[in-house]
Amino acid sequence: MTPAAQLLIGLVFVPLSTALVAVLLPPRRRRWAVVLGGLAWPCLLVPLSMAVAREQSVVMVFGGWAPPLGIGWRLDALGLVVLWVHALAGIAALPSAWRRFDPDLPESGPFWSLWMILATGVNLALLAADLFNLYVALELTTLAAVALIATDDGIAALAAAMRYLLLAVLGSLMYVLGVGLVYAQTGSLAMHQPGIEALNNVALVLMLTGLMVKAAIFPLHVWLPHAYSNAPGPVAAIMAAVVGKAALVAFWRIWFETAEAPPAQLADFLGLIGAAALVYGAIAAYLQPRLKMVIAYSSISHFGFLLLLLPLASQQAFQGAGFHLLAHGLAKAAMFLAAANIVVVLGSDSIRHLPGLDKRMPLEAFTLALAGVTLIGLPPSGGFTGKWMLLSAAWETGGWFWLVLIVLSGLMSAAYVFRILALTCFHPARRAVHHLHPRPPKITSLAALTLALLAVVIGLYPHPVLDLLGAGMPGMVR
Amino acid sequence: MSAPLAVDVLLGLILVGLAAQVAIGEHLFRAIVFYVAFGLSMSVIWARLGAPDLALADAAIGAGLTGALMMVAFRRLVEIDPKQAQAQATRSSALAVLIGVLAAGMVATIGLTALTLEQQPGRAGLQVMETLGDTGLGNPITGVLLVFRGFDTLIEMTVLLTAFVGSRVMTTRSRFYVATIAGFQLPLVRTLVAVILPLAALIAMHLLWIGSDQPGGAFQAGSVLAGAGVLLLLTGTLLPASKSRALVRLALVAGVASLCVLVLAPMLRGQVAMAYLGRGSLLFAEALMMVSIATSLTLLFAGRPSLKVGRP
Amino acid sequence: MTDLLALVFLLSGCFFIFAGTVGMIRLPDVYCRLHAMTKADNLGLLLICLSLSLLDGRVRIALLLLLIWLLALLASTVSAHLIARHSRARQVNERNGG
Amino acid sequence: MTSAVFVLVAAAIFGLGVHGLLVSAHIMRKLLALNLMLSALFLLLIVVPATIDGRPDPVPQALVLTGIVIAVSTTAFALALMVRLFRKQGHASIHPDIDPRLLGRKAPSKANKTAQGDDR
Amino acid sequence: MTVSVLPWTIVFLLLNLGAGLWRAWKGPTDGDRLLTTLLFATTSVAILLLMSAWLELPAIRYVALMLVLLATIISLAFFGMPARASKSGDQADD
Repeated sequence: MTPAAQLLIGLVFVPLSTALVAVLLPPRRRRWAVVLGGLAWPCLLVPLSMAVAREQSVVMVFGGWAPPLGIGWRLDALGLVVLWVHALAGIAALPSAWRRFDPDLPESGPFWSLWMILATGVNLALLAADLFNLYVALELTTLAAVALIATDDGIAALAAAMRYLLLAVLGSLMYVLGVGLVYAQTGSLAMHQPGIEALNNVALVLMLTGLMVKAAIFPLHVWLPHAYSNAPGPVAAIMAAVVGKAALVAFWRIWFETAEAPPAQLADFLGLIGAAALVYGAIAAYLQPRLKMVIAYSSISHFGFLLLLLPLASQQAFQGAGFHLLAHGLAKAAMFLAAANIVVVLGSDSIRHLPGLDKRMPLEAFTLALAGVTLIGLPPSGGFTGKWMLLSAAWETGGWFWLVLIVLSGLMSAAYVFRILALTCFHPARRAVHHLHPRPPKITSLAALTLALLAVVIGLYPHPVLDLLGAGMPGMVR
Repeated sequence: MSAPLAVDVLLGLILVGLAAQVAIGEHLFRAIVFYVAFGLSMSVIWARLGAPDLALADAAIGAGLTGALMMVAFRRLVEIDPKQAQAQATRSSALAVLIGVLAAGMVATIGLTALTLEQQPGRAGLQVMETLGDTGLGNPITGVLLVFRGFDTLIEMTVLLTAFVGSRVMTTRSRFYVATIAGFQLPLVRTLVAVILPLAALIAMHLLWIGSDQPGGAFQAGSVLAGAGVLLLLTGTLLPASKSRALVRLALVAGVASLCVLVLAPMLRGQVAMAYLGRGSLLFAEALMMVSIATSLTLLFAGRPSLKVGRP
Repeated sequence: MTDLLALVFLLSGCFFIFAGTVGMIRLPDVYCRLHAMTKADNLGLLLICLSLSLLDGRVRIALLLLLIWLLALLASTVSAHLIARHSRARQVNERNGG
Repeated sequence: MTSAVFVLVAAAIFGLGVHGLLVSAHIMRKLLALNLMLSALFLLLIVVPATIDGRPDPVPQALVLTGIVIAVSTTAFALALMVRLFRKQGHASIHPDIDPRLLGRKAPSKANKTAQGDDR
Repeated sequence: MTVSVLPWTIVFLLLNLGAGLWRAWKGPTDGDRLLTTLLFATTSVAILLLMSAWLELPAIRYVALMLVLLATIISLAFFGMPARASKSGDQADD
């Protein structure tokens, strides 16, 4: 077993054992354990990044039982990128969570263990190279996420959690049905199945549909806006950064790795779904009366955008999409953390209360602006780099339709972002809010700001990440 | 018509009839009762298909625990607000029927087509049967669950723990709730408890012990114990308690922790993670898993972090 | 000879279970139905257990089957008792306009 | 033959589950329907792959066993969530803004009625 | 000889179950429906025992044992129901 493979084990087992320790500890001590665990596992990413840069992927097999008998794990550049988003968003959410989940509150006891369980599930979902292992990982993630949403005891949050749970179970049902078909056909559950010409399209569609529910891709997105916008701030930040993305990465993997040569019509169809999601999400985001709802619908729009990778399917497009994943994850987490502070101070996130925010909460306003720049994809932000690469991929393959869509996505994002910014900074009313709650500690604002800054800075220095992603997706043809 | 076919068709018809009542029957309470019968029939079907491991698990979980969980949850709703608990806003429409029929048709087509697929010679199931001899185990399912795909089982145990921890988010805010029937005074019920408790323990131990070679194992044993725990709660022999205890928390995490040990211990000896350590290690892990499964399911039923002995 | 005896037990067991089912369908109210079903079914189960132990021939199995039967007896006794009590409580409740 | 019969049975149960899920607004009923669909799925997973020595393939059996435990965990959790939602919201539908009159009642109430006394 | 009759006795018992299903569907009280689960439990136990002899799978006996062991759970859970609630819109006949 190579040292890098041992580090892979750590990615799952550090958060998992932290969760176990948190369950064992009395409620008052739990958050200390979680802070330690939450800071510890990201450290493993540094050597792992070097290993992935060197060898393109890190592989391990449990118990030495090679697939199809046993379970394998594989970390590649794409998984690594999302792991970094997860790590950074998790660390940035720590101060906010520390403040929000005070040990005196009844929901704090379970919260800290659930958070680490969520981290375990997400990390595992990014590593799993086995279809059923991916299912259990996603199931763990979902269950923890639903419980985390429910830590906000409001009717809206509980109803959103319930809806999420029901839909997610339905999604995993479809997914497992597809997996069962794959097993019946190939006798193997490994995600990468060399030698299988074309996976049965029915199985492929079933698995992808299941994952679309979990990744909240347009017609199956209904759980997401209410879930994200009603969850407590730090929970929304972590979920927006990685939970959907883990499912999306699984979606890409199954598309490019499991189904080696998926039919082109299906690729175009999924691209069209992505286009619809992109437009719908952006329009809906523009119409929302609440800041967190705007951010949540923006996620739907961006997930649609990321689906455009399927019809483009070139190495450059893959680099662009992977990079966009990184920038978008960081920006979203930053926005939700800033929104969490705004809710604390103003008592609501209704956009009617935003005018004058730049005076009262300059750091938050700045964070929203910076993250907004990334969402729109203005240079020099990280969002620009990602979109630009997808754009040039579309240009090279001559996909005019996709090219127009990518430009459109930038414009539409600009519409809803500028709506928020204009209200915040330039609205004439700038009325005073009647009572302001005490400000949360400054470190929570700074954490959000750092994430937003990072999302911009990676746009200035994109090469390390792009080189990492340069190998493309295994099985990616054309 | 041959006898086996007649058995299959009849079993299938009964199962579908029950499912119809569960899904579209008029009253919610009845649907729950029918769901219990559905679970029972499901367990008979597993036996018919030659999968006693699944039959054992479904006999305890499908027929006993899930039904009891549903019934008690429904009872809580009724206690909060009897009218609303049963109010049903059903929007039966031709469209829904159509979608249901389409879904059934789709599954039937997929399944029947898949039946005609030719089987790959190197598929995992065959490899399991070939390799099982190396592990010294006799039950291939235990082999898959704990040796070949043991990591799935670890995550599955974590899911169970998550369900408990997650439900604490809700139950920690609600008032104290007694799930008992306060029927402990009835002599008959007391006899029942006195008979069933030792027997359940005995059967659980037996299933655990033979699990490596014959149908049985930690899940089946744990669910029998959980069933016994639910029974004790229902009769008031055990009562839910609000104060979390360290021992109970230890029992909750023991299963996941023991599987973690199974994964990590070989690494200390320089082997690959989850290298097979022999039957003894499996029995150790399974015993702890049984404890965890029983504890989590019983506590999920109780809706409280701990239990105490009820006064007769 | 044993085989024939087993067959007789088996068929009579089936008959008693059938009788229980008929009672369950035909009898007028829940108490009668309870009575008919629990009595006849358990007798039927006993006969089936007897038949199967004869077929198998091992004492260990016979004891296991006996245990199963005793437990079934206990379960149906308790269940019938509880159902009857609950039904009565419900009736009383209704009569009092509850 | 056995497999074909049970594939059809699973399909019928799946369809019934889908219908129940669509038609009813009550969360409990939706959970029941989902559990039915899960059972149908498990049945399919077992009967579709070919048997080995007359017994079902051990790998799907292990998967189904995992699935059963995950299903009961999820159900138990969902029921706790449902009870909490019901207490806060006053009705057991996932549409928070549903008109309570549709459910045959004037307004959501939080009346806490304790168990009716039996003749015990 | 007896062994060859086993599957047919299972068929017969399954038919009985079907008839019981009719009672459960008909009701009229929830007590009747619970009674049906009891019928299901007893008959299932008989069927399982017969199956273990028919299919020569001794492990199925333990399934039967487990069923009878836990059969009372549902009745106990039902008994805890408030007597009023379990009406659930029956047309009372008794």
